[in-house]
Amino acid sequence: MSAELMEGGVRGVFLTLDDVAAAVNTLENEGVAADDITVYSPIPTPHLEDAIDRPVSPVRLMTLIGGLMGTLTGLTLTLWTFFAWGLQVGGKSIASLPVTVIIMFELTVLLGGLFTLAGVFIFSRIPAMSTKPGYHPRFSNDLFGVFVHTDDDSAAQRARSILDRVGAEAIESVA
Amino acid sequence: MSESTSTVNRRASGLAQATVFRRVNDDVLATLQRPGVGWAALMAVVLTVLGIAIAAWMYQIKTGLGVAGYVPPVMWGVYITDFVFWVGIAHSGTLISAILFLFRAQFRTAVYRVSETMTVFAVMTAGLFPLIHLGRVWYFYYLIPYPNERLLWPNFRSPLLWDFFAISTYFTISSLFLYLGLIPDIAAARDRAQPKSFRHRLYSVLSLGWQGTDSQWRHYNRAYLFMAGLATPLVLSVHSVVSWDFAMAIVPGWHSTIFAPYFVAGAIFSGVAMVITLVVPLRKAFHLEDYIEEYHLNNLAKLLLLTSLIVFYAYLVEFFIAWYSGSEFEKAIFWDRLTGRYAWACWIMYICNCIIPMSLWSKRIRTSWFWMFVVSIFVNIGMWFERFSIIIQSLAREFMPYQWDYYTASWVEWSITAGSFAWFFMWFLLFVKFLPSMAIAELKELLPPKLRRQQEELEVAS
Amino acid sequence: MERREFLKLVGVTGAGTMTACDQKVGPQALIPYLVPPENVTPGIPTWYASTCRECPAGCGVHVKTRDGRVIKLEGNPDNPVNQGKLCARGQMATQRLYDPDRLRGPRRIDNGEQVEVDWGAGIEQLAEGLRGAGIEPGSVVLLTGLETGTRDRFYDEWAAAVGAARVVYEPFAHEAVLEANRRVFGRAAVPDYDIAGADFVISFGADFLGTWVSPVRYGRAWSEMHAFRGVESVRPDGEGVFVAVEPRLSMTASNADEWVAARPGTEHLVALAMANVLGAGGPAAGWPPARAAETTGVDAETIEHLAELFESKRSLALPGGIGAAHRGATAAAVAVNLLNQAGGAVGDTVRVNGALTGGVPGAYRSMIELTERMRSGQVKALLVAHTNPVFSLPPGVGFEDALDEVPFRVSFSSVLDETASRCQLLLPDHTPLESWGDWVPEDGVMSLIQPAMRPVFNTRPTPDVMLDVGRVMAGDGGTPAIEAESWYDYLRSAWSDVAGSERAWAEALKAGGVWQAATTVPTTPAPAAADDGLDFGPVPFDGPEDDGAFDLIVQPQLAMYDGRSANSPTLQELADPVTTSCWQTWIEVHPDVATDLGVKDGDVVTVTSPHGSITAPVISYAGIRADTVSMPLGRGHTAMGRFAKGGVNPVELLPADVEPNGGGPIYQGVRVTLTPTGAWVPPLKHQGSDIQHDREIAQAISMTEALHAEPGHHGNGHGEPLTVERVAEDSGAESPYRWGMAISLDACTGCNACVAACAAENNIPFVGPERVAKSRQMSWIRIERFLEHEENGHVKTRHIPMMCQHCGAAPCEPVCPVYAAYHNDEGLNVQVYNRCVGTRYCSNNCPYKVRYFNYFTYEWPEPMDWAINPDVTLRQKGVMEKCTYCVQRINAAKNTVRDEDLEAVVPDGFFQTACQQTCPTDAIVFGNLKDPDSHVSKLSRGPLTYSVLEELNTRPANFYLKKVIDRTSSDVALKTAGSGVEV
Amino acid sequence: MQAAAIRILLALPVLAVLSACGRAQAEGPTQPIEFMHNVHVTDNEMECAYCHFSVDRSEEAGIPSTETCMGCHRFIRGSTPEYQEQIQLLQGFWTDSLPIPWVRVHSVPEFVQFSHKPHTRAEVECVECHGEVETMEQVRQVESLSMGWCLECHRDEEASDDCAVCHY
Repeated sequence: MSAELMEGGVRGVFLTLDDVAAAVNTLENEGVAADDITVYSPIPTPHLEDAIDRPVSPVRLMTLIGGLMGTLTGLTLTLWTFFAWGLQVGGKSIASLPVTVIIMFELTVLLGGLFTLAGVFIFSRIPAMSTKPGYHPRFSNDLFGVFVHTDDDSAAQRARSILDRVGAEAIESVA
Repeated sequence: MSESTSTVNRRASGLAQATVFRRVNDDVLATLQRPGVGWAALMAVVLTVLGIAIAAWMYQIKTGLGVAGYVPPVMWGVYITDFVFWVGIAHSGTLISAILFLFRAQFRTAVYRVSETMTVFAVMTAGLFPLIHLGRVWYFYYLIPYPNERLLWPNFRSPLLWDFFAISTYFTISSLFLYLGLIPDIAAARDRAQPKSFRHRLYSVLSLGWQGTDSQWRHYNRAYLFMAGLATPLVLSVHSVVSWDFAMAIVPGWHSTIFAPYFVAGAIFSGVAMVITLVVPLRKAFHLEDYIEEYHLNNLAKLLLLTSLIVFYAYLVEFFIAWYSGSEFEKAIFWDRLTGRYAWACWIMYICNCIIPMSLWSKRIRTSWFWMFVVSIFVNIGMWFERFSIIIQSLAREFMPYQWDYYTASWVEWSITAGSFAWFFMWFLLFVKFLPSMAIAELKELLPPKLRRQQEELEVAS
Repeated sequence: MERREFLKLVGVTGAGTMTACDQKVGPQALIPYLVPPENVTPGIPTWYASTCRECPAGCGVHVKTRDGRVIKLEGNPDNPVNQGKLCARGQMATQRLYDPDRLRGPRRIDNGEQVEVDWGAGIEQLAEGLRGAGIEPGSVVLLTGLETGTRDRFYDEWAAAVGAARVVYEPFAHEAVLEANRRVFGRAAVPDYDIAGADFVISFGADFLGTWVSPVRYGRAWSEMHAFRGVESVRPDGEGVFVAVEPRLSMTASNADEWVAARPGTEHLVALAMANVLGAGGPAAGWPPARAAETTGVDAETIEHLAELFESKRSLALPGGIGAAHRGATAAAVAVNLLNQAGGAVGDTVRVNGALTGGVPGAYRSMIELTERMRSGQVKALLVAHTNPVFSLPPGVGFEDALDEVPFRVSFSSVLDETASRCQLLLPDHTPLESWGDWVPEDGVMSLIQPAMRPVFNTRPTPDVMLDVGRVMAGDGGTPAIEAESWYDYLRSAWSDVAGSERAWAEALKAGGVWQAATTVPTTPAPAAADDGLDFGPVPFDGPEDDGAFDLIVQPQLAMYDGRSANSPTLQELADPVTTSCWQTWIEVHPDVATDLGVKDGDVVTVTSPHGSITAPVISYAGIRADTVSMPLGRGHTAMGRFAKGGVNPVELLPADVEPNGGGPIYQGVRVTLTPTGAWVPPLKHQGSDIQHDREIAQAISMTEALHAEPGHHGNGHGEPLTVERVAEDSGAESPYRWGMAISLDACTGCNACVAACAAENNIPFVGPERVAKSRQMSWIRIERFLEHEENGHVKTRHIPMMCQHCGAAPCEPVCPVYAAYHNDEGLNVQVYNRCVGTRYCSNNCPYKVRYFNYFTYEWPEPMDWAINPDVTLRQKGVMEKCTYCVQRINAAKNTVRDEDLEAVVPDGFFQTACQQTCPTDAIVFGNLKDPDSHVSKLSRGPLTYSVLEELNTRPANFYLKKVIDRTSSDVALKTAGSGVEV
Repeated sequence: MQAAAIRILLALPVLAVLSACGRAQAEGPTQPIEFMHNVHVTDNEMECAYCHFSVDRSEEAGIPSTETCMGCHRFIRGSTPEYQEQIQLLQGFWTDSLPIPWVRVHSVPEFVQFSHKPHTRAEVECVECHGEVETMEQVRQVESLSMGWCLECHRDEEASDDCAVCHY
């Protein structure tokens, strides 16, 4: 269960990705569950992934499945239609393999691509109707944010203190 | 003490970065301000031309393909020329964005959004021509493999069907790739737009509620990587398939194994040229001088020069093979290409594609916005005529001397050709006004030199 | 008659003919017969034997009708004249039947306005006019075209009865030949030339394969004499040699082994000189080869060589044709007769018995006289039938103006031609396909004409009209001049002695006529007096003598003949065998001359003769002497219909004077100057490049090699030669058929009959000049004609019929994205029109370029669409089409044999494709390559076999048999104009 | 222009499939005379080929000539007023010597070269394609007559499935 689904918590605002990484690591060391932490970033975060170890995205699996399905569809579609009505053209054999390869390739790429995108949608929970309270418009602009989901005030307090300690620019609780 | 200073420094640099980030958002999203008179005027022109073209097409459908200039044995004319031309344009887009992404080429960031959109719109344009050139377009669905009451399927042996698959795949993938890249930037646009305003609603929908959380970025980065991975072979394959429309035929002048690489190179060549043609005015119009700089231009120019050389080489090889093959028909075709009734088209192509680009050896020209614009225009023209002379000249003097003849395009073909440009620019104009034409997030990730310098200055200042 | 009326009477079932043009599915009218006609089953063709009247040759035809409509003509195999073959014009007779511009009923013309009248009124007015014309002899003139047999007799009788003088006029009446024969053989007829029997045929300008006397019969005969197929040749010895002596390489000359390009008007001197060599006296004595050489431009040893050939072989010399009708035409024809006599041909290859009734003695002179009488007001009433003098007479004759002097003018023409439009009363006759009649093409052959369908319009047989007039004039109680109920009764009684009984009559109708051995006609040879008053010297031409001027040859054009066919769009679009141009009147000039004048094909020049001046586009042609230019007759109509408008009429350049001895016209007798106008029009040439560019499309082999060549396909050096057996593999293993063709280039004369037949059979549309200008003509089969320039300056022609090759490995098939083109079990390359989406990729990929695209939805003007063959789908715009090997006939044949036995295989020769069926020289043979004994297999296994563009390995099913050149006997180089004789 | 646009719309595959399958009719067209096959075939036990005379000889099944109808209806005036009315219509056509403008019920597109003969020779029963006409008061099309429909039968019966059998 990723944090975005839950309301309520504390949000710390940061200036750089390094600060964010530091913050996240400290939080986790202090025993905050990884699932309760959400980072908001205006830029792609390949480094962050390494900084705060997170599992590799399963999207690649989707790509694989899609690709394979494509290959298979290509093969069956061409071969099957060849035999559905064996019309002879150009003195060639009814079924011609080089042709199937081309169609297979195209469909591999097509389905592969579609599945990949589907993957992104599914795993990163989009399309979403609205942004979550933890989010702030400036997170798409110039600032980074770390949102810690908290169930009760004590937890909130702890999060605040940690965020403060790692030098958040601003800390506010979100309901 | 020291520790505190270091924190101070880090904070300073952080603040500096934030300022620059803000600036990026401001500058890029500024392009989305409400359209000015110039934009409207352009749009008006474009729509008029498009209107004429649509009328012409309707007339052609009603009356019959005879209103085009076809003169047997030239059964393919300007329409297919346009088709190949636009598919070619469509190429460098994905090349720049996908391949250069995989190669981690930095200069890509500033221009890849433009080239990707160019790709998508160019494919949208190219895709129309196979329909326009059909004798009975109202039966185009015979090409689609779907279970039907005739129990009859399309013929997968036909290069035209490969085309059908290649082009539609290419269109889907490049659109998705473009859109994927757009999502975070649309989110940025959303967050800036007036709440409850039309644009806000529009962007909210388009951004799919993107928030840039760590997990979103995680999947996003993966997906982007794989999309790039898929797109790269696709780019190369699509124009190869297009080239097979010709190479698979026995027509002398078409039937050649070099066509696939030759066409791909040509496609990238024309594509890069078109990118330049688009970027130069865009940069001026939207004051993006700080983002698109000489070194971008220089790199593009180098790419142009390289591909020009490859294309040049391909031309020479064609002649060599024609001579080496010993086939009378091949020899005759290429001799005629140089000296025959269509020689003018052939020479235009040599001058525009081989001679003029040689000027790019000079850095002065490579880094001159004006000259690069001029050169790119010439290359576009040259590449159009390359397709023209390959397709039409080869057909005009095929195997049977009895049938030799001379084709000239009719007003219908010319207006539809003009219309195709209108169609392309219509979409492009819409795009620059409604979607960020540079990749905000990635610009921030890898700041262009100018802004990096600015950031450093800011740090020092504090 | 209105279409609806027509339906009422005949009825039409099925979507075939009714909704041929639209493809919509849904409710349509379904009109049954009121009373079913005898032996007519809807959907099954009914055939009527009749006679073709497109020219005086009178070939026998079988008329194919479907649902009461004539849809095609085919030669009647039993008829001795054409033996089942037909020429292009015969094939297109349907377009004259269904001519949309035909007169749809009787008309009166009041000061230029056409007023419809009913037949009663029309006949009244005619009778009135005749009464008014008075009775002094010659005040009434009945002017008809050439008629033979019963109709001829009827006209004479009727004319006599109403006190009218009868004048017969035919533009191509062979006056000179008739006169010469009268002088030499004592009979004014075209003798029975035994071309087939001769070993050596030399023609002095006679276009006997194209337009002269009886082209189809001569074509067949020529092929028997000359066509060498290696196997199954009529003359396996290959001894047949044919030499043409004429200034222009006409279609006929283009099939000669040697073309001797004598100066215009001097051809006969070659004949005389030859006779001289053979020791003939009389006029020949004065013309030793040396002297002839100077005048003719043909060197002496050539003449001597020809003479030797003529003597050593069984020979035949043919006298000048229409194009050679000059002021010395009679002398020329006599000279040829003398040659025949000297060479012992007379009575052997030249037989006066069984002569052809192809001509009219002194026809032209009689027109001059008639014009004179008209001008002097002696003619009070002029009745014109089946001839169009206003168009075909030189304006100098003044016939048209003289018409004004004739108070009462009546036309029986079925079209509103130039002459008819100058008449006051139009009483249109049926076309031959709608009427009764007969024709006597030669002694002993009586060919019947019977109506194959109800009249399309409200027309009436002229003889019936005349009978009615007779009754009217006789008044109540009076006895009409000719006592016959109707024209049919008259005909019937005329035939009483030949086919009296109903049975015999029925037999005759079924057979298409009665053929008897030619009755011996007494002839009185008077060779001594033959040359009385003849000047055998070179012929005078009007006009400037200087080098800037050219001798003009005005010759009949194959498709147009004398101009009667000009309103047939398909014939208009037919490629001229010589220039491949169409739809216009061009002027042929030698390439060097074109260069001197600085003109290219299509540049319009003003052609000026002492008698007139017209403009025409230039077409440069290496097959004409550099001091000569040539124009085709038959186009340039000012009336007659929408399709006849194109071109100009070269008779405007011709002198009015009469050839003094024969009384014929002067088609060759003026010198003209050419002045470029600066204008350009599309040359409308079907052919792109006139030469082969060494592509070995039309191949040839010397007779010496041909005689010793090993049987079988020799290939082209690359890979395994394409044998019949290999091609036979290109069809379903279990299928008994692999359809294919063997086409003999040595037999093909380029007459284009196949093209017309194909158009008629397969509903191939005409596209019109503006589209021919864009090479969009649709002919599924075409005759490619290539000029071969030899080192010694000779120009030789090769004709090759080109149509879909039904390749075993067809490049057109795999590229079609929707399987519209594919290869079926019987080896056919099938094109499925309704599947075609029109990518035109197949056409790009067809190396033979035999696929044709429908750029528009082409339609025939009502009622021409009645000739549509319901067995062949009409093609919509955006669809590719091509030769199908007449798949409709293949399917019909298979259905027929299956009636007896479902397993039965169609036997060889059970049916023919349209092109094969009509080919006068049997150049095209179609059949089953899987049957080793089939005619096609045998021919294709012969020694001359090759495949076009074999190196592409398309495995074509069309085998071609090489043209055979360098006949053993003609090895001495004959001096021809070739390119650029100094003038 | 408009027509063309509409054409393109119609060309959408979905519609194509529908239009193909939609050819079978709920009720046939109204004929100039309310000819009742059921009366003739079922009640009076007439053979199809009596009126459709050329069905086994020609591609056309043949529409009876008015004379054929009159052969019986000179004498048969009809048992009920309705029948009489219709038969008088027929006699009207006959006396005015006008052809009866029947409305075609079954038709294939013009590019299909269909022939009855081979089918009757192969002993295909009329009902297999025309439905139970003998029970119909007003003849209607019961089968789709689509290409797939033809093909399936051809393949089941091992008749040829070569395109050139019907399309040329």
